[in-house]
Amino acid sequence: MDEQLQAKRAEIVRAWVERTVEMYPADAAKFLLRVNDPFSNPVGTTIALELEFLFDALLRDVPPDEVVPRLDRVIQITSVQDVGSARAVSFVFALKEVIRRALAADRADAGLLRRCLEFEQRIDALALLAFDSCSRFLQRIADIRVREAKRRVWSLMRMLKVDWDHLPAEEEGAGG
Amino acid sequence: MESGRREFLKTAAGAAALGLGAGAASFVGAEALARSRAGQAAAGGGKRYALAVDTKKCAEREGCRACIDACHVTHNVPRIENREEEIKWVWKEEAEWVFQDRVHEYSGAELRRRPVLVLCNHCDNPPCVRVCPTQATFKSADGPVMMDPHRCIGCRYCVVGCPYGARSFNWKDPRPYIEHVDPAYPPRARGVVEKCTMCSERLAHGLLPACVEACAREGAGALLFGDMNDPESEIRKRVESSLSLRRKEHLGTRPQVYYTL
Amino acid sequence: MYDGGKVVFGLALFVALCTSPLWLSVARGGGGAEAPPLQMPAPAAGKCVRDGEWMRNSHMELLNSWRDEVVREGKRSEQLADGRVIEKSLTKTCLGCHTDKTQFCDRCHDYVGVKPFCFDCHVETAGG
Amino acid sequence: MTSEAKPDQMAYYDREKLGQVDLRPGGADWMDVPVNMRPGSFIYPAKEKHLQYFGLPNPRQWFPTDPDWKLPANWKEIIIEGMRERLSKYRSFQVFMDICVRCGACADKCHFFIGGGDPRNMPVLRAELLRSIYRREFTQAGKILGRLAGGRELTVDVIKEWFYYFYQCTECRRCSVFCPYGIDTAEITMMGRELLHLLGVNVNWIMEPVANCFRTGNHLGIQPHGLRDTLDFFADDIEEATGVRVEAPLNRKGAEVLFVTPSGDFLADPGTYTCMGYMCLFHEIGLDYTFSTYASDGGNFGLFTSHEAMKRLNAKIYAEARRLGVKWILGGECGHMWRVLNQYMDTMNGPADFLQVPTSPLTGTRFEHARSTKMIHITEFTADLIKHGKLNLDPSQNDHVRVTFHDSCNPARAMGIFEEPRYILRSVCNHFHEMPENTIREKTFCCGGGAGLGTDENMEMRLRGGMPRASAVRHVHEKHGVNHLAAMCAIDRATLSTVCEYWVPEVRVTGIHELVTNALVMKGQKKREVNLRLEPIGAQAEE
Amino acid sequence: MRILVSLVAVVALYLLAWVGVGVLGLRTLFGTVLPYAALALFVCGVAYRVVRWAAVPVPFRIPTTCGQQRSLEWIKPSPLENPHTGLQAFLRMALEVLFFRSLLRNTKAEVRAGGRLIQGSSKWLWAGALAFHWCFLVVLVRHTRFFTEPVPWCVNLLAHLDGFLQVGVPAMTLSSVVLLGALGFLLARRLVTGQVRYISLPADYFPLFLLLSIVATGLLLRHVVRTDLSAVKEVAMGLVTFAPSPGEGAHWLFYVHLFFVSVLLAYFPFSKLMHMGGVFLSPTRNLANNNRAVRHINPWDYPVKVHTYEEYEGEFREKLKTAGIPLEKE
Amino acid sequence: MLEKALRGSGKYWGLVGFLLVLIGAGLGCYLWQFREGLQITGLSRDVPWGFYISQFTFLVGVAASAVILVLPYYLHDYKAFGRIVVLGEFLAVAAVIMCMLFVFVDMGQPMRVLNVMLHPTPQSVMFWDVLVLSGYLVLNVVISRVTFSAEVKGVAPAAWIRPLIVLSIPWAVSIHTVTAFLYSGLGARPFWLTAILAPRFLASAFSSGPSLLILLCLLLKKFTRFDAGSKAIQKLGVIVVYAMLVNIFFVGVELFTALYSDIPEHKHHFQYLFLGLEGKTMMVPWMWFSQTVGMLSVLFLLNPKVRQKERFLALGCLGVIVAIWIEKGLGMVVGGFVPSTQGSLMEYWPTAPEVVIGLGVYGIGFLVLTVLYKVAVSERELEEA
Repeated sequence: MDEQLQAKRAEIVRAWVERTVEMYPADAAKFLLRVNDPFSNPVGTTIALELEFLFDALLRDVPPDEVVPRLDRVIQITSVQDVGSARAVSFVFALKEVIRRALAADRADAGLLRRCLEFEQRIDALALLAFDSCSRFLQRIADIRVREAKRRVWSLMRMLKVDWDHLPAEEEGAGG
Repeated sequence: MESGRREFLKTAAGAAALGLGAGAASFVGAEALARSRAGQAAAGGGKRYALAVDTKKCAEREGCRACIDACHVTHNVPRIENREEEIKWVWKEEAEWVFQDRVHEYSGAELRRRPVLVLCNHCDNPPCVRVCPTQATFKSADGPVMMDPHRCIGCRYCVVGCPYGARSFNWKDPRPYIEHVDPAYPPRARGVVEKCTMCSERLAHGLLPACVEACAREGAGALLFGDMNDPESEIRKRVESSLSLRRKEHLGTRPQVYYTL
Repeated sequence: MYDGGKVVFGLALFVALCTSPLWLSVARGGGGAEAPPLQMPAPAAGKCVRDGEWMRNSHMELLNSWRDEVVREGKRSEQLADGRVIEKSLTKTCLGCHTDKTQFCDRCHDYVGVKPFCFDCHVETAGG
Repeated sequence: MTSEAKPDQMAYYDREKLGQVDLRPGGADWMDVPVNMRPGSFIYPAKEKHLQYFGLPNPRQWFPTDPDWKLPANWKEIIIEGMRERLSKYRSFQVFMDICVRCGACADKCHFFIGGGDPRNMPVLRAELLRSIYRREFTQAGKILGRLAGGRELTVDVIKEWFYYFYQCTECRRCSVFCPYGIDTAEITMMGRELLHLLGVNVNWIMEPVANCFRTGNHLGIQPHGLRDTLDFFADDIEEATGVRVEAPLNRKGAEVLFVTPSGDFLADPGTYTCMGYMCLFHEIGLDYTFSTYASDGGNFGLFTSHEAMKRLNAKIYAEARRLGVKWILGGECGHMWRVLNQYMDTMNGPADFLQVPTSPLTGTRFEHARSTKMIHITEFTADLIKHGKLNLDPSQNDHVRVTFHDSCNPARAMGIFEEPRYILRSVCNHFHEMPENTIREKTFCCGGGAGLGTDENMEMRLRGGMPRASAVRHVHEKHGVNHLAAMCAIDRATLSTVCEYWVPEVRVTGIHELVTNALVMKGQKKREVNLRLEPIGAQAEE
Repeated sequence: MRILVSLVAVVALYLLAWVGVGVLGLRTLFGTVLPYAALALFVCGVAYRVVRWAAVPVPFRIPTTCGQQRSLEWIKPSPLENPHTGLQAFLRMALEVLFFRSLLRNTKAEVRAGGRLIQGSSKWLWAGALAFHWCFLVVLVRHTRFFTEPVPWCVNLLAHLDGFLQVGVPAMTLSSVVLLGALGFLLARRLVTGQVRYISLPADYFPLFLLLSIVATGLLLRHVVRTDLSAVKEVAMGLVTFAPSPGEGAHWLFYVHLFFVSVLLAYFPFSKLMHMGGVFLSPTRNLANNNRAVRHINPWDYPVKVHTYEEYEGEFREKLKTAGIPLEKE
Repeated sequence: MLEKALRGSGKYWGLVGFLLVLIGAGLGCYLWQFREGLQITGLSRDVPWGFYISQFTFLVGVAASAVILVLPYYLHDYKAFGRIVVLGEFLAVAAVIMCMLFVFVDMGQPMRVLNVMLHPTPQSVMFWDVLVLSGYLVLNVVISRVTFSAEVKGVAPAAWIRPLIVLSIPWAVSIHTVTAFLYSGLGARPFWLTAILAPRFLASAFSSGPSLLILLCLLLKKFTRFDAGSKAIQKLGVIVVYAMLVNIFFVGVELFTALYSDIPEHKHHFQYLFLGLEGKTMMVPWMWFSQTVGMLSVLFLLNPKVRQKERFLALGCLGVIVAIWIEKGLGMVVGGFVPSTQGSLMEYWPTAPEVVIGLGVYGIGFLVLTVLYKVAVSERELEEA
C-alpha cells in the first residue's frame, strides 16, 4: 500500500493540490493552477509545499506534534481565504478521493481495500487535527475581531472605567 | 544562395562539434591521422611534393639571393629590415644552426659557416597545423602546408609551435614595405601569420616554385623540386641514392625539405 | 499645470528626428535618389560569370566561396554554364573586366554604406 | 444569500456545504468571470444619512449581495460622462489608461495578490477593469474591435466588479514603484471610486468618517468636550507614569504652532500612547502649541472618496491656523494624512501666505523644504531636536524593546521620509533591526487596511493583505527576537496590531513617539517604573 | 486564442505583402504609397496623442518617491529617486528612459520551504527590455544608411562596430542577434510565465510578432535571400527626396519587410507602443517632490462647500463652553 | 543585488573612478594597437608571446584557485569557508574575464576571434583552452549567482546547483592543466616540454590565488564591516605555505633535470634566466629576486606564530604573489623563447603601451571584482545589521 502510494506520490500530491486550490473563487483557482511556476504565487506555493509534507507524513505515520505546525501553516492561510470553515478543512477529505482514483487500476489486489481503509484512518486523524487547527484559527480571528473593536474605542472605555478583564485573554502559548 | 547554405551548415556543424568531447582523442592521434592522410594520398596516386637542397652547390655561389628575391617578389613579401619584425619565406642560415645536431666542434669551418637555404619544411606531421585553433593553417593533399590568411586570427600559436622558425607574423601593415606590389598575388594584412606555400599557385598552373625556377635560371641547380610519390621522379631518386638530411628529425615532424651536404 | 513648453519642445525634437532624412536630403538639394552610375566593362570583355542581377545581390557570396575553394581546396578554376573556364580570382577575373575599382565597386559600396575588407589585402588595379 | 448573514455569525459558515466546489471554467479569461461577492472581502455600503449629510448622490438602502443595486436609471451615461470629465482633468488618468504595456512587473507587488492569489488583485488587472471600459468607449480600436482590442461592454456586473476590487486596493502605490512608467494604481482606484460615488456606490467605513469629519472635525465624531476629556485623561495617565503633569491646550489663539494629528490617536489603542508621547515631548521642550477641536483630524478619508471630498475636509487645517493666528503647523504621525498634506493641501487650499516658514523654536532650524506649505512632520521636528541634543534621552529605558520599523506607504512613497524616523528610533532604542530590504523603504508592504479598508467586515481580506508584511515581521522576530513593530501611521497602528495578532502574535505595535517618550528623561519626573502603557519597564524582557 | 489572433494577423499581413508585390507587382503601392501613409500616420498620430495628453492638466503634483526626501540638512537626500528640483526630476526621467531604473528594482515574490515569503531581486525583465530597446535603437540608426546620401560617418562607424565580429558575409551584426534574442525572451515570458500570460491581450502579442517578423525578414534579406541593396536604397532615397522610385531590382521580400515596418509605424500611435511618448508624461515620475516648498497650481481648481468654523462653533457652542475651550463669539 | 554596486561610499567611488581611468587609458592604447598592429608591443619574431599571454597564464592560476575554497566547503563541509567561498568564486569570475581579455588583446585579428568556435579544431589545445575557460566562467557565474542569491534570501540553494558545484572542482583543475598543455605539448620548445608543467602550474596557482584572496579579505576587513573570520584566513594561509613549498620543490626538480642531464637545449633556457647567455641578462635579476622573495616568504610563513599575525601574513602573501607573478608571468613564457628554435638570442621587454593595455585589462577585472565584492559585502552587512 505505502509502496504503491509512494510510487504515485507525485501524481497524488499534484491532484491533491489541485483539489485544494479548487476551493478558491473560480478565476483565482484557475489562475493558481495555470501559473505552473510554483513560486509565482505564494499562496498556491505554500499549499503545495505543505501538502507534500503532509502526504509524506501520512505515509510515514509521523506523530501529531510534528504534523500540527505544518498543518497550521495551511490552515492559517486557508482560514482567511474567504472560504468557510468546512471548506478550509475539506482539502483533507479530498485526499481520500484522490487516492482512490490513483489506485483504481490496482483494484484487483485483494488486500488493497483493507490497507486502503487503514490509510484512510490516518487521513481521518489528520482531518481531526485540521478541524482542531481550523477552529483555533477561526477562534483567533473572532478574538482578534473583538479585541480590535475594543482597541478602537480604548480611551473611551478607559474613561468610562470599563472592566478590561472580560476581554478575551491573549491566546495561550502565543507568548505575547 | 547555395554556398550561403553550405557556410551555414558548416557553422552549424562546427557548433555541434563543440558539444562533442570526441575530439579529445584526436589530438593524441593527430600524428597517426596525418600519416594515414599521407598514405591515402599515396594510394590514390596523389602527389607528395618535396624540395631537395644541394647545400654545396648553393654555397658555391657566394652571395646569391636569386631564389630568395624571386620568392619574395612573387609573393609580395615585405622587406622589413628590423630583425624583430622581419618577414621571410625563404632565407639563408649558417649550417651550424640549421643542423645543430649534425654539426659538431670538429666539423670544418666551411661546413659550419656554410649558408644553408631554409624555408618551411612542409612537414608530413606539421606541429603548426596541429596547434592552429581555427584550421587557418592546414595540410593540402599534395603536400604543402598552407596558410589561409582569411581565417587566421593572429594568435601566433603556430609561430610558437614551429621548430624551424619558418613562420612570420605581420606585426604591422606590410604594404609600405613592399617595393613593387604584384597584383597577381595578394599581400597579407597586418595581424596574420604567413609563410612559404611551396608556390601552390604556380604548381596549379604547372610551373615550378619560384625559387627553384630562379635557381635553375641562375644556373646553380642547387634546388630540386618534385613528387616523392613518383618513384621515377628525380628528387625521389636523389633522396633514395644519397645521404640526405632533414632538420630536427628527432621531433618526428618528417620535413619534406631534404638537404645534401 | 500643463508644462506645455516642455512637451512642445520634446515633440518638436521627436518630429525633427523622425523626419530628419527628409530635411537632410532637402538641404543637400535632393540628390542621391538614384544609385550612382557604375562603370561597366567594355562589351568586348564578354559576359560576366553570373547574370547581372544575381551578381548585384550575391557577388559577396560568390567571392567568399571562391576564396575558400581556391585557398583551402585548391580548386582554382570553374567551368561556367556556357562552357567557359574561368579562374576564380578577384584580382584577375573580376577586376580584369571591371578595371576601375573606384568607378565600380566603391561607388556602389559607398552608396549603400558597405565596407568590405577584401581590398585590405587584394590589390585593386593591375600594376597598382 | 441574504444580506443579514455576516462572516462573524455562525449562520454564514453553516451555509457552506462540505465538498461543494466551484468547477473551473475552461479557458475563459477574467472578463468572462463575474465577480463573486464573498463575505469577508467586501465592505458594507454607506448609510443613507451620511451620504445625505455630506451631499453625495443616490442615498438608499442596498447590499452588495443584492442582485439589484438600485442604481440611477441613467447610470451608464453618468459613468461615461464621469470618465470623460476625469480624462480631461487628470493627465495621470488619461496617460495611465493609454500606456500600460502589461509587462507584469507589478503583478506580484500587491499585498492582496500575494496574500490572496486573486488574479484581479494584480495591479495591472485592477487597472484593466477600468481600462477595458475606457477602450470600448473612448478609443476607435475598442469601438470597432471590441474584445479583440481589449475592450468590454459596460454592464452592471462591471460596476459590481469595480466596487469589489476598488475597495480591495489600499492605494499604497507599491506597484507604482516598480512600474517602468510609474503607473500608479492609487490614481486608478481613486478614479474608480470617484466614478462609483457618482452612482451612490460607496462604503460606510469611509462615508461615515467623512461625514463625521465634516461635521465634528474628526473622523471618529469626537465632540469638543470629548476631546477635552480625552486629553485630560491622557494627562492623568502621563502623570501616573512619569510624575509630571502636562497640559494639552485646545483652540488656544496666539500659540506658535498648531498641532494636527490623526484622530485615531485620541481614541484607539495603541495610537493613544503615541498621542501621550507628543504631549510629553511638547511639555518637555516647552513648545508653544495648541490642539484644535475644529481641525482635530489631520487624517482625511476624503482622499479615499474623491478629490473634492478631500479638499472639503482638508480646508479646515489652514482655516484653523489662520483663525488661531499660529505661525506654522506641525503634523503628527500619520500615513494618508501626510499624502494629503505633502501632495495636495497647498494646491487645494493654499497658499498659506499668512503663515511663516516653520522654524524650530529650540534649535532655530528653518524647515526650508516646507516653506510653502508651512507644515512639517513631527519626525522631522524631533529628529532635529535629537540631532541638536535638545532631548535628554535614556535609550536603556527601552532595552526590553527590540524594534523594527514599518515604513508606512504614504510617507514612504508620497513623501520619502525614511531617515528621520530611523534616526529617532536608533536614538531612543538600543535594539533596532531592519526587516528584509525588499520589504522596507519605498518597497514597504501595506498593512492591508489603508484607504478606508480597515473595517471589521473585511477582516479576512485584511489578514490576507497583511500576510506579506507579517512574513517580514516574522522573519526579524525569528532572526533578531524583534518584539515591537514601530509604525508612524494611525491606520498601521490599528491594522498591524490585528495582522500581527494573527500571523506573529509575539510582536506588538507601537508608535515612534511612544518610544521617544519612554526613553525621554523629563524634568521633574519620578523614577520611571512603568511606561506609557503603565506596564512595568522590563516586564517584557522577563517574560 | 489571444495569441492565435495576433499570429494570424501577422501572417495575413505577410501574405498580403507577398501577394501584393510578389504576385501582383504592386511596388508603388507597397514601396511608396503605404510607407508615406504610414510615416504620416506615425508622426501625426504620435504628435496628436502627445498633444492630447498634454492638453490634459496635471492638477496635483503626485510623484512616487523612491528615496529619501530633502528635509533636514544633515540627512542625505536621494535626488535621483526623490527629486527636489526640476533638474533632478529630469535626471530621474533620464535614468528611467535610458536605463529603466524602475524595472531594475524588480523583485519576485516567492515562498520557500518553511512557508517563508521572500521578495528576491529579479532582473530578467530589466535585462531583456533594456537589451531589446537599445538594440532596436542601434538597428534603427544603422538603417539610416538607406535614407541618407552620403551616409554620415557616425552611421558607418556604428555599423562597423556593430559588425565588429566577422561572422558571415556580410558580417552578422551583434545588435540584430541580441534584438532577436531579446524579442524571443519577451515573447517567451509572456507565453510561459503564468501571471503575464494571464494579463496579456492580443495587443501585447501582436507587436511582438510584428517586431519579430520585421527582424526575421531583415535578417533573411541580409543573410539568406539577399537583395540588391542599391535598389533598396533607391526606394528609400526616393521616399526622402519625394521622387519615388519603383525599385524594380529589389526582392519581393524587401517589400514584405517594408510593409511590416509600415504597419508598425501606422499601428504605433494607436497602441500601447505609445508608452514611448507616455513615459515622459507620467506625473508620478516627471515631477519634483517639492510640493511643500513650491506651490503647485491646479488650473481647474474650483471652490467647494466646506464646514466653516462659524458653523461648527454654532453647532457645538454649548459643548465647547462646558469644556472650557475658548470661543470666537461668547 | 546588483543595485548594491550603485550605492557606495566616497572611497568606493574613488576606487571605481581610478579603475575607470585605468580602463580608459588601456582602451586608448588598445585602439592604437588595433590601428597600428602589434608592432607597438615589445613582441618580436623570436618572442611572439609575452606580457599578455604570461598575464593570462598567471590569471588562469588565480581563477583556478577558487577550487581551494569550493572543495573543502562543499565536499568536506568545512564550515569556516562558508563566508568566503563566494568571494573565491567572484575572484574566479573576474580572473577568467581578465584571462579572456588578455588573449583577446594578444590577437592579430581580434574581429575573427569567433573563428575558434566557428571552425572548431579538437586537435588544438588552444581550442580546448577557450572551451574550458568559457565553461569555467559560465560555471562560476551560475554557481555564485545561485548560491549567493539563495544565501541573501536565507534559503537553501536549488538542488540542481550541487552537481554543477561538484563539476566545477575538476573543471578548475582542468583550466590550468589545459593551459599548461598549451605549452608543454610543443616539441619545438624544450623548456616547456616537461610533464611537470601542469602540476607546477597548479602548485603555483594554489599558492598565489589563495594569497590574493587572503589579501583581499584583509582589505575588506580593513575597509568594510565584512570579516571573513580568522579561522578561514589561517586555513588559507596554511594552504598557501604548502602549495608554495610544493611549487619550490617542483622548480627544483626542473632545475635538476635540466642542469644535471646537461642537455644543451634544456639547459640553455635556465642558463638564460638565471645566469644570462652571451651577455643577455635582462631576466637574471628578476628571476633571482623572484626566487629569493618566494623562498623568504615561505620560510617566513612557515612559522605558525608569524602567520597568525595578520600583518605578517599579508606581507608573506604579498611576497608569494610577487614571486609567482614574476616566475610565471615573466620567466615562464619568455624563458621558453630564449634562445629561439634557431638558437638566436632576442630579448623581450614589454613596451609602455603594452603595459598600459595590460593595466587596462587588470582595471576591467578589478572593476568586475570590486562591483561583485561590493554586492557581496553590502548584502552581508545587511544580513548582519
